[in-house]
Amino acid sequence: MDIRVQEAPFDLGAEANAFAARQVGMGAVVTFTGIVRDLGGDLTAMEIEHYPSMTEKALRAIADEAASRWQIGDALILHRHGRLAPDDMIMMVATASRHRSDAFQAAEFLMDYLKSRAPFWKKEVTEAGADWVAARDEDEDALSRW
Amino acid sequence: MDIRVQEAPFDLGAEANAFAARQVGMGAVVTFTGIVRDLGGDLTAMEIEHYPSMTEKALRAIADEAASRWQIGDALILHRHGRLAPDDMIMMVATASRHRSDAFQAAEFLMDYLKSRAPFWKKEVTEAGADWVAARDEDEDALSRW
Amino acid sequence: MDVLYFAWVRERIGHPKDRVDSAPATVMDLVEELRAREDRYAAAFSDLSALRVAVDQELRDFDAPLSGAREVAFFPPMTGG
Amino acid sequence: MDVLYFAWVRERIGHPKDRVDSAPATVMDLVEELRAREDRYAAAFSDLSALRVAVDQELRDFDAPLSGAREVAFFPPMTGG
Repeated sequence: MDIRVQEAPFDLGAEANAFAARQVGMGAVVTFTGIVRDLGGDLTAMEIEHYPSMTEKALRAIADEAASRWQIGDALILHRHGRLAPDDMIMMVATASRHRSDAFQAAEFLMDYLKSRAPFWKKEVTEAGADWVAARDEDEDALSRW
Repeated sequence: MDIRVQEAPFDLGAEANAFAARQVGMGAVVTFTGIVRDLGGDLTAMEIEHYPSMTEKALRAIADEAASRWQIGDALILHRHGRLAPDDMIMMVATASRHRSDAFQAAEFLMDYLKSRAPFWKKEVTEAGADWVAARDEDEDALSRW
Repeated sequence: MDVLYFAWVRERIGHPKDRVDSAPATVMDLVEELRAREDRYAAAFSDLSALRVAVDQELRDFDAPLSGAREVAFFPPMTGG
Repeated sequence: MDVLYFAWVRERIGHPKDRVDSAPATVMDLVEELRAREDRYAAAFSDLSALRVAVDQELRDFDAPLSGAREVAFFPPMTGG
């Protein structure tokens, strides 16, 4: 398990290649990458606050839960905090498994839990001001399927 | 839509980065990569045969079907043929969407259809001989959920 | 029309392609004609549940009509991905 | 114990951290104590359904006991990913 919380940008391609290269006997690798969207056309920045002493602990608990539910050989969770620009990559997860179904499901599970159970908060900054992104009911609802 | 069938290796990282970089307004990018597994510990090569005049047509039809079912901004299907070694990457798909759920579902759909509806056949070569990989019932069954 | 074989169907028959100039009405009629050719054809087509067929590069059933078809391909269930 | 605030809870209260040396029995008792401090606390804690709480870095309910707790954090629903 590789859990990283960092302010610095990351290179999806380099991370995906390194993750795939260190797998042994895994036939399936899934990655998910989240990117800052400029929905209103006026986004200046996305600021991500987190709770440092809790974050890695929460991410590790989510990854351990995924590993207990699906046969995954490995998982990566990488999440940025601080000030991001539109089109910047916010975070990524990667999972490896012998079977594609386990790799997909574990990655979706990680994402659903990251959305609503990891201590990150997003704030959208536009010229008109700044607003905290509200949690969406459908993200909370997504947890009920697991 | 980017559909490629090739004998040459590909670079997952470079493909993932290029795919993510060309998306506009997509918050979610999912990739799946299939890797040659050496299940018995004695695999010399994996030979992949395909039906050239049908392959791209079939892959394009699968990608179009995915685009009609989910809101995806883009999709990539890249599949190798010829002689591969253990740990070589066989194929990858990538999907981009505004929403993570669409990106995940479209990628899973592409994979399920690639497994059973795209004209590729795998042969495992060991020192003891060579055997065509049998289609698995569970791969056929996986189609029924869509 | 051209008749193509892939994977173990190709190996069992011994070559990748035949030319058929009769005009079988359906895939099944073509199969019967091929089966009558030689033992290795009969062997390759002995269990149709183990075979798939494409007509002009589209997957079809064995009762599909062949009028106007230019290329028919026989192969085992696909194992891509 | 240390009491931490994040996102708009931190902004509404005006600082990221308080020290509480009384010994509230539950999270709810701590909330009542904070509400009584100043209007901005009362405002921040006016709608508990909009808040989440972690005790020693684990998500808990508002009726969770606080005996032995060293750090309590209040924040809105999380929006990671």
